[in-house]
Amino acid sequence: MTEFTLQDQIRDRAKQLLASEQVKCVIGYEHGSRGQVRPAFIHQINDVDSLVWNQGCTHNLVTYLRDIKGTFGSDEHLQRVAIIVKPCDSRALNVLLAEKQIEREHIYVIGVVCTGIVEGAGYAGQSSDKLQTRCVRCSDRVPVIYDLLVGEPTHPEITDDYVDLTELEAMPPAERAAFWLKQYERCILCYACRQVCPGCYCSTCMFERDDSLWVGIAAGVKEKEAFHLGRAYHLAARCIGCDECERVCPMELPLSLLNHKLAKEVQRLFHYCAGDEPSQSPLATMLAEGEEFPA
Amino acid sequence: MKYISREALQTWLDRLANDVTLIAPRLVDDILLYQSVSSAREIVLDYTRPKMSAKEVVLPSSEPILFVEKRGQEVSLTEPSSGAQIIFGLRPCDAHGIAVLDTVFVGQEPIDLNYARRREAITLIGLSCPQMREDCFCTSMGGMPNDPTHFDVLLTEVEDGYAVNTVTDKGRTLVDHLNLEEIKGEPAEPIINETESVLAQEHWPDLFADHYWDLLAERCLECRMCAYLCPVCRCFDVQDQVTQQGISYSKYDRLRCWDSCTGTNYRVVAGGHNPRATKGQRLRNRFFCKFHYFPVEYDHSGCVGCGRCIEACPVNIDIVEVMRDISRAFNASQISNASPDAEKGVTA
Amino acid sequence: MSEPRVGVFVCHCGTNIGGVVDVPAVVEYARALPYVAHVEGNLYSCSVDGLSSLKQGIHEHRLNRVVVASCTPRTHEPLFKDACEQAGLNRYLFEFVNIREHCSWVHSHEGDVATVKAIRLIRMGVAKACLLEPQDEAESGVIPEALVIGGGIAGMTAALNLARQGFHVHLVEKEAQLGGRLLQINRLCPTDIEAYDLIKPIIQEVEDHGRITLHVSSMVHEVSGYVGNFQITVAEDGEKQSFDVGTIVVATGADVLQPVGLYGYGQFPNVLTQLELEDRLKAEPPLITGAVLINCVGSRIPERPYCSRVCCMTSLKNAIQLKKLNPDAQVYVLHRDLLTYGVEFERYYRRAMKAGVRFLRYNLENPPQIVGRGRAENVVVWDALRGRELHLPVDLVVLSTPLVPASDNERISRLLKVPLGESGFFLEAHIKLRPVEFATDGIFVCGTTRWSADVSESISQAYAASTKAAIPMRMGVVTAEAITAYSEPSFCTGCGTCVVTCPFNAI
Amino acid sequence: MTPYLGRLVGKKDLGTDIKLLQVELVEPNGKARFADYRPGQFAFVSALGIGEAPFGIASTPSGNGLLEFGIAKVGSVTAALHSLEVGEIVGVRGPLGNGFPMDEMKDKNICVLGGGIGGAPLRPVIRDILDQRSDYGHLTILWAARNPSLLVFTDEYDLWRSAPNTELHVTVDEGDEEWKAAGGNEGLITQLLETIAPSPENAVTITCGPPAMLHFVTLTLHELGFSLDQMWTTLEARMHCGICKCGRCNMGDKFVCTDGPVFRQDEVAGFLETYL
Amino acid sequence: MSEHTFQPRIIAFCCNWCSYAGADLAGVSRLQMPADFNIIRVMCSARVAPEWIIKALLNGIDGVMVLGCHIGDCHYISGNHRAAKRFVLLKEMLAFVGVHPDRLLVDWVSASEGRKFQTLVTEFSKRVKELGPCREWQVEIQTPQR
Amino acid sequence: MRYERRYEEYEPEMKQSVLVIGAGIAGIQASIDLAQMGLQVYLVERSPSIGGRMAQLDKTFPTNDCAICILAPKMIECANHENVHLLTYSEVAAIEGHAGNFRVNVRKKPRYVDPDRCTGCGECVEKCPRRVSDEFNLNLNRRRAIYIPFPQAVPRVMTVDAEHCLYLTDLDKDRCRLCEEVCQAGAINWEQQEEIVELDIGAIVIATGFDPYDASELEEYGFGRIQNVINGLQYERLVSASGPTGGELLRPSDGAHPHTVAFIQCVGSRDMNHNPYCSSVCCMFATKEAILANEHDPELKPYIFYTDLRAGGKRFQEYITRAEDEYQVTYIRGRPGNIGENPETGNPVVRYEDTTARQVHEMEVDLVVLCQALVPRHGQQEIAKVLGIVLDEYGFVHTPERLLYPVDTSVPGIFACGYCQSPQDIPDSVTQASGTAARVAELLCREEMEHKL
Repeated sequence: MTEFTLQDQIRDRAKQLLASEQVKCVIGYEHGSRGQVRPAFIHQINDVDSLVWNQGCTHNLVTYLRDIKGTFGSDEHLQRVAIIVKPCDSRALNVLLAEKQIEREHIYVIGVVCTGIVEGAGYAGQSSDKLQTRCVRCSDRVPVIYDLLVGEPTHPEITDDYVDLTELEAMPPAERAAFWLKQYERCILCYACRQVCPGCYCSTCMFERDDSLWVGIAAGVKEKEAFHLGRAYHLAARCIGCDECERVCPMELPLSLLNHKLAKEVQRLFHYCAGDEPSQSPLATMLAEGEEFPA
Repeated sequence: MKYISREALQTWLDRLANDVTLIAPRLVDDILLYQSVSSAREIVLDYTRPKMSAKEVVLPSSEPILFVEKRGQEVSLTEPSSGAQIIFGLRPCDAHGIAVLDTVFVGQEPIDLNYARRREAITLIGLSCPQMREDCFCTSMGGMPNDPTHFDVLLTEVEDGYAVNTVTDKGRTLVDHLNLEEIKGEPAEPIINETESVLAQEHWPDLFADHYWDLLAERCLECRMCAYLCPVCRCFDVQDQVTQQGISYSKYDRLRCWDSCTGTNYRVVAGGHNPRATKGQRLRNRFFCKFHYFPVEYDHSGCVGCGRCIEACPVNIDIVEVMRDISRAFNASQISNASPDAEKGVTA
Repeated sequence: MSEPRVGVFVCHCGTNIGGVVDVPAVVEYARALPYVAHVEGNLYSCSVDGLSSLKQGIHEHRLNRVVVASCTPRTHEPLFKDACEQAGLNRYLFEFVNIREHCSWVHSHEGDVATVKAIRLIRMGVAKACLLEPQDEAESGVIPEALVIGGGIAGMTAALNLARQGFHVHLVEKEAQLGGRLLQINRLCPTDIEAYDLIKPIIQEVEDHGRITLHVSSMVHEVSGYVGNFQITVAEDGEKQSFDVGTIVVATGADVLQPVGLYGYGQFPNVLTQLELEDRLKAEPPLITGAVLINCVGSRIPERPYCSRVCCMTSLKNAIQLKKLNPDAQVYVLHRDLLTYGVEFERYYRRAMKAGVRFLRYNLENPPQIVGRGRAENVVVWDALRGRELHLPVDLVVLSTPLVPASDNERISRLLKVPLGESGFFLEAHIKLRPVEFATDGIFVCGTTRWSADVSESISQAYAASTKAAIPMRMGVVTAEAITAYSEPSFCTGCGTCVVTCPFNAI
Repeated sequence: MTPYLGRLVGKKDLGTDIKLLQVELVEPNGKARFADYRPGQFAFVSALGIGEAPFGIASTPSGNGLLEFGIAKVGSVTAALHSLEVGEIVGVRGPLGNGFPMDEMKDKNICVLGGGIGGAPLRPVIRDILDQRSDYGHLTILWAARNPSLLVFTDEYDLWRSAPNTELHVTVDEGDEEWKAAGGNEGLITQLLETIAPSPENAVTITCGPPAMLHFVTLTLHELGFSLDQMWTTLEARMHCGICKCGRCNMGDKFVCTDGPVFRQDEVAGFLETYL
Repeated sequence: MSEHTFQPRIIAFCCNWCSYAGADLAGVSRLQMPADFNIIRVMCSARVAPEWIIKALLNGIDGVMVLGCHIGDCHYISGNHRAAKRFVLLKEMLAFVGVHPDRLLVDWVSASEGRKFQTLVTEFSKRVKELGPCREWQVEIQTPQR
Repeated sequence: MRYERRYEEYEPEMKQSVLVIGAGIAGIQASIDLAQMGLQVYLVERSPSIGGRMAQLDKTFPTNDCAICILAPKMIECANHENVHLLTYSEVAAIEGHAGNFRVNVRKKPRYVDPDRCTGCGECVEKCPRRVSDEFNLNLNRRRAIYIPFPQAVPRVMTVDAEHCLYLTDLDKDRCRLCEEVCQAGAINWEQQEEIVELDIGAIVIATGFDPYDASELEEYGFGRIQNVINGLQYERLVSASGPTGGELLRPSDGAHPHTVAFIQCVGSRDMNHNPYCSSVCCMFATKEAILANEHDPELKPYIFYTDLRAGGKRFQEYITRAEDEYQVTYIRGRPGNIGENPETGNPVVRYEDTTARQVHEMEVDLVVLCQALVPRHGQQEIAKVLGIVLDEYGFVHTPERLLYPVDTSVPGIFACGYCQSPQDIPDSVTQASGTAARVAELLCREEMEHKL
């Protein structure tokens, strides 16, 4: 029942926004083929009814703002885009706002209170009733930023126990190295993890520059590891944990482990959680007065 | 038709693994891939479709195609050599893919010597699919789950063993000395999906300027994995890499690696101009390539219906759905040419 | 840039390097490195001989990159860069390899190892040299005009000095009258001259000076640009005026703490601050029989931990004045530590004692108490030396309070994008060696706006600031070092992190 | 995919950042392969260790026996080629592509339109025509560049002008002092084309230049009455194999490397605007 | 490579203003130390990109030292603040992928601390020797392409 | 104002050059500023290297910045500036003329080393057999007779100490000359003679700095008699990483690590028997030294005996608070009456009255550091005589109109900055140094600018 109402609210607002020409496009979700849910770009009121909201809406739509950056009109007549965000996605908006990739007034944010996305969402025939790991440990069921909130705010008491990391953390270093090398060996350098990531918006990825100083054309495991470690580090204190990179990886690399580990350490070292505020990452700022060299 | 028992098959595979590079489906961290195996035990026989196609064997994701050595002003060029390989357990769609690649690389003059050399030394032992997966559509692309056409040898599961269909001489030399028994019953027909209608290639140009592609591309992430997983996509990039450099002695490798037309910079020329500047143009090329350019150039579809891209696409760009959209639209003549940003060239 | 042709010059440095590292072997090795077109060993690369063979090498072998392997770049890099330049090679196409401090000297017992390491270091140097590109040092002009903000003694001194040097100066003062804090002050130690007598001629000269444009009753409203070319907008009663200057001196002064609630201030009419006393001394000198002057009122306490440097002397000065008015008066100075540093102040202290001013130390745990009905009648203080409590009858209590940051500081800090320190005074570029500069080029600070200072110190600082402001104007150009970062437009995503991160506001 | 080795025997400036490289093949195989090539064909030139890139061949087999390439410095390979010194070894792979159908053009009036570095592949066309002058009709050469320093083969102008039944017109988008002083043409090649207005009667045009130039020249020719099947052009595309394998250079269902680089406009018109 | 012959490869990034001068002082003072490190001079410890360290450790370098000015002494005011934060996090990440955290040393060496420089290098070299090679690949010497 | 009138009396042509006497931090700063203003600067320094007292310090208060780290770049900048002409190992011999047009003779002492050839490699130092006590390290150790005073010295040129060289002093005229033998650059030149350099100078800046007051004048403190009683500058060298102990805090008697250190303030200052004035910097440098002591050994207890705690500079009081809170520094108000020695341990015993508690105590400590008064440099009288300037009763340069013209001496055209004119710390010296440049510019540059504008 709730889902039905949420979906209706989304559609209602989408209609209003398009009708009043407040926005030129609503980025949301629709039913795709083979029972999947997929990103939808609604330009016309007639299409609004294809918008859906359910527990299969796994995609982080904030990524698409990268494509339309720079297509907004001048301030005289703001061409805005509405976007539907889950709590986790909304944090990506904060990251992009802090990094001046989008301007708040260009984006109409429809925030949805989320009860979790199921595993296998986004792929045909793989849906289950089990919630995704990120959702199980998600305590932010309300988006951190929105113009319209859809759904009743709930604040479950969940603290991230980082349980997914404990096994690896307990391994001896050599074994851990072997584990990761085995994973990276499989990588096909398709860069899907980067493409889907809202935080990876560089026009030219430094790992794909023509000078091949970083990742050479010979796709050896060194190159792959350098890419993944580099990318993970670039996302340190910026990754908001939507785990899309891991979802899209065709070779099923456990990419989010590394991101999650970094998030844990950023939390521990800097008491900072990416996306909570549209604020600069602690890695870009000075030590505060009296703050010790972290260790 | 001959027949090989499960035990005999194991023994045979063990011996092949010993003699040559044997590539077969095996589990790597729970992911099924065509990779080299050292014994038959590693091979998974009960599977539907490995994550990656067998393209990697004939056209590795990154390979040296030329070695350059420079001593003083003396330059010598060497081409790489290639050893014998057997791919076992190949599905018909993947073999079909290799066949299409063959058409591209060796079926048309001038041939790609590097590819030819490697391909020459590869023998394909196939394994029929008992049934198609939900996202499989090989039958729509002229294939069949038990199509022996592109193999040297095709095995099809029967009770207690496998029917052995020896297709080529290459296959025959491999199988001949196995002392196989005649098969008792015919293998069961595979369960197949409904055939999709594919819009005839000559109609595709009419859809070139359609707005459809831009709309489809809105959700495309340009992640390129569809091309990398595809058994047919063969675009590559070539770069030189310095391995040693000095005044008196230098060594360079010329490498080629996969590339994909959906990537942003794929067409950018040295001066910086990108003729395929929009995502819609790039995605359109992908489908045009498969269903129009390939048929025109090679008389073959550029798709074998393996369904991998459908399975893997994180945003549900479903090639079957695209085919259906295109056919439906064409047939209903509903596709408009109204898009202002896709103006045609001088003919418009 | 054409294909690199690297010249490598390996220095023996007498036996400093040559005695440990097998230089001929290193030279041989370097010949085989990519892009290396010439290698030679020198006894001393930095000697006249060495430098001329370097220049010769550049010409003979058409070198377009030079690597010198010798000692530390910290001392010798300019020398070799100059030599390259003299030979017609852009100085940024030079790379230094340190095989003495970082090799032969620290591995002096292991010649083989040191040789291998020297080879490694040179290989790295050559690889880097190949990637070097010629750089130009960007120059931009400097407008020979300055802005001085604040018309107190520091601001006026700076303005006058710059004007006398020949520069045009805009002096902005927010009050209608020039003179600043000194207008409120009676006399100045150590000579006890009247403050107004000191500043009157200065004000006169500033007002009359042909190269000083005065903006009184004005505030700086907008600042943009960078060293050499700042655009300034000044608002006077809402009327705006714009002009351009090359450099800026900030001399906006400080406030004096009002000790509300301390020692009966605000409660008893005869408890005054030093400033109020000065006012009285100027108008109608009070005739008193007993006065207590209390120091460190509101300073050196946890919420305002600093010592304000000038209040002790003010106390002494006014104690002497009171004593002068009535030599029989009992004048006490209650202090914690008496800050009469240096020659003159210590002498002044002795003069005060000679004049009969009594000094008593109190501590923070046991501060003086002011008692009285309606007015302060007695000051009760613990005399540690005698070990008993003293009751001092008073008809005047004077509180010495510290200077505090001016209320305007935050506004000016934002306007000029220069930082304030933790106590709210402006933060200089380096507390020791760049006391009147900001980290931002072209903006300088002097007087009490930086930190408490007496008249003489403020004037010293004003002169220093005016030197700093004059330098770029005198040079006529500012040269940006070629190692300055730039943004590669094709890679820039405009995330703005560099802007936030740069402590110099250079972006 | 393996190049023939060649030695750089000559290197001269054609314009700002444009050089003419002269290569002598050293292996007999290579010499044989390049014994006969057609105007409009191209070859990959390798700066060993940096990479290879395709260039239209600017010479003719009838010339001095050297392979010549006009190379503008636009990327890492071209920069490396520019920095090579005479005597150094390069790789050459080719000849590739279809080349201009010179036979079909016999007896026709020919208008050659070249822009900047796009003039390089047209030079053999002009040479071929001049070599067998009587086989062809009237030759009009329209030569253009953004500025005078980018005009190529200026030292051959006299040769071209002096040939019978041949005219040469040069223009630049923006001339420098010297250019203006000498009274040189200023303006786009399309303006020049409109002024010269060659007749479409029994004529063909051959164009090479940047995409925008191609587009507008085609439009102008169209207005002058030329039909698409009278227009020939040679196209540039990012390619890595030159033998229709790497899949990159397609323009619609045509591959620039093997179906081209020379196309008749009607073959590619639908794709031309953006080179899809 | 056997235990006995293992010679670690160490890179020491030294900031131009303090630690490079500290290394110079060590030299001037003739303080002996193992030779298996190479110094790369950078303008500031914050100039050292984490990617460099990742790349180094994955490409045959066994240990990386990043030495800057003491906190508060940075020539660029706050560069070493960022370095301090950055590398502590990098260490955690490297540890997580099985690169021993001791392979990355971040410390501050002033221009007067030649002896500290010697101690750091000596101890770090010893520690890295104990840890053995970081990655077992064959090391290729690459000249950057221009 | 005052000068406005007075300068006009002089001839209009002002020499565009400045003589700076003394190359400590004040002299260096003044030289850099003047040079950047476009004036030719002749920087005369009596010792072989520029750097002055600051080069001897370990750290600086209140930031604990390493002194040489921040000084050395300034030294190099100064020496490398095209407008600065270094005259090290030189003294001003004679001056005549007046503001805007002085004629100056500078006496260059022979180094016996050709500065153009010497590369500073230091091989000669290793070979030199003659060891003499090292004044840079306050005689805590010994240097050779051919030497550079400290590793970062500028210019990095060797100097033969003629007073001690075996060859020059005839002690070993026949044999030695080892330095000459090992020098591959051929830089040793025994023929060098004293040289007089004549300069035309527009203005003069004096920045000669200070000497430590000889603490042995205060017999009660036992300096020079009790081994473990040292002075503040010696202490700086002891804790400095480039000092004689490599930065390890070891006391002189037995090389042991001290566990308690007493710092005694106002040794010879604020004392009518010695120097009545306050040296201005001791409270802070003692605090710094106490902090460093505790940093070297967190178990070490520093005590500071003081009269008045004078922490009037920016962030000074906070520094003292930190010393107390974080570095276990104990401040005791009182001036010790005398210092004895425990004959068994060599420990000094400090006798003092705690004036706040009004009790007499004895404290046995491992090391005593006397924060001695600082007095004008020796030779100041002679320089003053040469320049014709007035000194005050303590020998500091007199600045007659101190309030308005804090850096102007009694002679027009001659300016003074830094400790030589009044006790002050580094920032004040640097400020004054820059200030003198403004005054010099006012004198020498105004005409020029007026033409320009």
